[in-house]
Amino acid sequence: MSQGKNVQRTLCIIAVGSALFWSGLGYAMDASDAPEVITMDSLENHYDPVEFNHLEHTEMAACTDCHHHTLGIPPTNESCVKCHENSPEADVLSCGDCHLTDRFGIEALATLDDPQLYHRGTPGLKGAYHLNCVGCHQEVGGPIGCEDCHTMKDAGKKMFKAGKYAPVSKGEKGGH
Amino acid sequence: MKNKIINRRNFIKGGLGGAVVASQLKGKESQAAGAFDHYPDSMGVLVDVTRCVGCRSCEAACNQEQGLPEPEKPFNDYSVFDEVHPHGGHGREERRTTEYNYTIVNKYNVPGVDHPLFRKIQCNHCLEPACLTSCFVNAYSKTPEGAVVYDPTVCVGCRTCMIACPFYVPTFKYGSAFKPRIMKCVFCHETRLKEGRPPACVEICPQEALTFGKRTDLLEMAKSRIRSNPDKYVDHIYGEKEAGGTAWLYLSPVEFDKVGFDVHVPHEPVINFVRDFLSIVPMVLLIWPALFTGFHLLSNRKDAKSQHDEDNQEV
Amino acid sequence: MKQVVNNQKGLISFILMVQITLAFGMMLFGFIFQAEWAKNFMVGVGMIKPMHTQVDYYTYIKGIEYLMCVYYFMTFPVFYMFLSKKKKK
Amino acid sequence: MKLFTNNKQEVPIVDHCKPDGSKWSITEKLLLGLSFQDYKKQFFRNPFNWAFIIIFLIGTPILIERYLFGLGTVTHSSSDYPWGLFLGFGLFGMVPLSASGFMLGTTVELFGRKDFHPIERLALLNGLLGYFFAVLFLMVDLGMPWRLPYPMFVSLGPAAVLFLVAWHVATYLSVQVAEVLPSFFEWLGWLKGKRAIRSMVLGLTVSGIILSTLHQGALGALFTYAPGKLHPLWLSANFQWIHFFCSSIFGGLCMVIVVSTLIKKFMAWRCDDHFLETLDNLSLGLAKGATLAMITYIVIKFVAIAHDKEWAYLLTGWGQYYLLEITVAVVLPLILCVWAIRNDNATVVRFAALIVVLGIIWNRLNTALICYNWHLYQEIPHWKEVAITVLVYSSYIITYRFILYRLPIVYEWKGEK
Repeated sequence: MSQGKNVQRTLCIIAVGSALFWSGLGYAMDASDAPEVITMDSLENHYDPVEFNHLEHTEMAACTDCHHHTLGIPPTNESCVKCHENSPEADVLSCGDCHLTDRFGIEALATLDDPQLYHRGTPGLKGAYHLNCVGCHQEVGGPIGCEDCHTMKDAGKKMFKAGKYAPVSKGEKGGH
Repeated sequence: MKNKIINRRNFIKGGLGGAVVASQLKGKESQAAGAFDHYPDSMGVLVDVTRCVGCRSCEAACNQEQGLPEPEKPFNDYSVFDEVHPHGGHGREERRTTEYNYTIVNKYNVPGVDHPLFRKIQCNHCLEPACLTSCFVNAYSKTPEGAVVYDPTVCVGCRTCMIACPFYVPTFKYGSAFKPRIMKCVFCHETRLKEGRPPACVEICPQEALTFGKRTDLLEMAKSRIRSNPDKYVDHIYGEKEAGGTAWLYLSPVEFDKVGFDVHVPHEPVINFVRDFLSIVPMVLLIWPALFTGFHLLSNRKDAKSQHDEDNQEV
Repeated sequence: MKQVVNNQKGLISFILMVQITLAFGMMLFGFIFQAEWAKNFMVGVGMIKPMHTQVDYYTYIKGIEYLMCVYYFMTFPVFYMFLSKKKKK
Repeated sequence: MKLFTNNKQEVPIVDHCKPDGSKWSITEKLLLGLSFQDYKKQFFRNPFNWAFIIIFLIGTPILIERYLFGLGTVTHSSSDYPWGLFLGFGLFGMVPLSASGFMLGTTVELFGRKDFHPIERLALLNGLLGYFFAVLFLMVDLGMPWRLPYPMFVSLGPAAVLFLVAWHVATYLSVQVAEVLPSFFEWLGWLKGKRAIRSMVLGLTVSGIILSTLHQGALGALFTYAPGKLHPLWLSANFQWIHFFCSSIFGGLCMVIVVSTLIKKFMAWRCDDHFLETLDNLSLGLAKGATLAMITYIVIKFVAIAHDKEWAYLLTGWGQYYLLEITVAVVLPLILCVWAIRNDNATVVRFAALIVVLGIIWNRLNTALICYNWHLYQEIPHWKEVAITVLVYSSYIITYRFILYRLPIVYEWKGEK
């Protein structure tokens, strides 16, 4: 994936999670309506933002591979069909609209107290990305190493004890 | 639960004799049956082995959060998975938690699975912790939030907790002569869990292989994952029953022993194995004095008789 | 000389026995008549309190059991000595 | 020692008064009536002392290393094997061999079998020293030995088995000190103290039985914390404590037989005629008691296997090892003892007792080390761990000998009692 090579930043670069942009759209979409590049920066603490070439991926995968039922296309998964067979196109489209950034925050966990809630195991945004991306990349042979997509920032290197923070001595490991 | 406590206290304070008796009996019934509620709102983590990709982010985050010593190799060095770890000719080959790391991810190449599987190890934070019950200075406690925490200021360094832990979790700072202590995962209790935040490893995990939540919710989630993907998971939640239940729960795509879990861990709290002896103790303490004094009186009947004849004041 | 010592021992053990009997009597009285202070006492020493885990429960019951044992341990010799003395005819 | 046996007139002190009627001073009593020069001479003449000197020269620096640089530098104790030789041998091995104190205390004081009196004090001393050095081994092994009183006074965890061990060792050690004190008071000439202890003897003996029962049992019960780790054949959650208690009975009795044999062989000058004359019969008597415990032990060990339905394990390699242990350590000495008792053969009894003593240590090492983590890997103790163990055990022997030389343990005090 040679992202960043022929990227044309004519379209606005949208940070994921900006529901505002999509909320006004009332018509069925196809791939051409989608943004070309999406910048993902939810791991900005440790990694530089990732420029996700959306356009390129629309050529390799079906929309529903990522946007499960939100496009108005009937789902195929048996358990989804039970409820969503006739679900119309969703108001929201971006991943961050359903997949919370702060998945394990107090508020997010409190929503589980609602016994009516069906989708209890919805992964957070980071989880959704990685589960989907890495899962697919494993199947099609895309890059799966962390640093294949993410460039580590200084803070990341500090945490991973990598780069200039790499351990010099062999640590103080005894025989145990 | 809080309501329950308050209710019970109110009953008592209310001074209604009947209410007191009722609440006592109620408490007695539930406790005698061994039905303890285990802090129903306590938190846990669901570890999904199918999701883990072995990025070691959790190890790195833990090291930073807990201020642990520098590792031998950077955390993005994946050669550690293939290292063989002999301890000077002895010791287990697999990596395990040590006094330098509270958590470890190990790689398993399972026959029939086309990609390696990874398993995270750390303290499972039992509902009935064996370390706690084996500790003779009460250095461990189970917090209402679900963590099993350790107090180094009272620890004597007897290491019985390491004998008792069915998961081989606690480790000891053998290298320290003056300030040794037990080292083990504390669920980030002080820095995070207390405030309701997930531990560092959960927060960093990119794959959401670690799901943080109330243990009761997690069990439900785990069951629904198994139900909706019966081909993907083995129908077992490791930690639901193991050692009487643990706060950390695991789902695996293959039989658990193939990814390094000890499947022989008994499905009841370790204290159940010790209970028999513990109940004997007060009986010995209370019965032996009279029993053996009685034996003495019986076996020295002749002496007693002659003494009695001489002078019944002397014993 | 020895006689005096024995008499003293007898007196001490008698006083102790009386005290123990009184203590038990008070408790019994309190429990039978559901006296407020008996409840307060039970809450105070933790005889009535919520338990969440079996391990905490064991720490608690064992603590009380061993205290009772220690108490009995101190009483038994006194009891035995008291038992062994006969009034001089 | 040659000095004593060769020159009969220098037979060591058994009385407050010298042959000329004047009193021995404490220093003279300590030096066994020898001049300092003579004492030194006899000390270096003894080859055992040279062995001890070598052991101390090697062991002491290693012991200092342990306290300066931590357990990690001298042991192979690890996260998988928290307990090594110090506890496996020093605590679990030495304590059952020290059950002799309460056994003979009970026999003589409680049941009034005065015929065992000549060996009672030896049994009490054996108990005291065994426990004391077990505590020393514990002090070597504990991570923070300076916190030893914590479980008693600072932070109490009453549900723990080790809590019982701590309290029982502490109280039983005091009881045993009190039980051995009369011989010390005789030697010192402080008869008031002796009388005070004698007046409590029944209480002390009964406390001894209680504390021993629970303490020997608690050491066994410690392993019930590791149901998944210790091999099932060596672990019976229900009966472990009684296995340990029962085996400590014949272990303690046989230890007295072994020790008395060594005393008769190497320290005959110190024994009085009464001790030497009755020893054969007493050994047979002790062995008789031991056989009762041994045959019980064999049966309850198999009842435990039946109880946990572990017969299938007997067909494995571990099972063969288990049967080997039972056969060599218990069945064989049982047969020897029975034959010897029926034939009044004290020599064979002594040999059998030695097997039992080694067998008890073997069993405790099996439980604490060899069959622990049976599904993981085997741990081999560090050589420095062995050196420290030998060092502490040597101190045990030296202390034992030091006391036997002086206090009226195997001889009757001739002065006023």
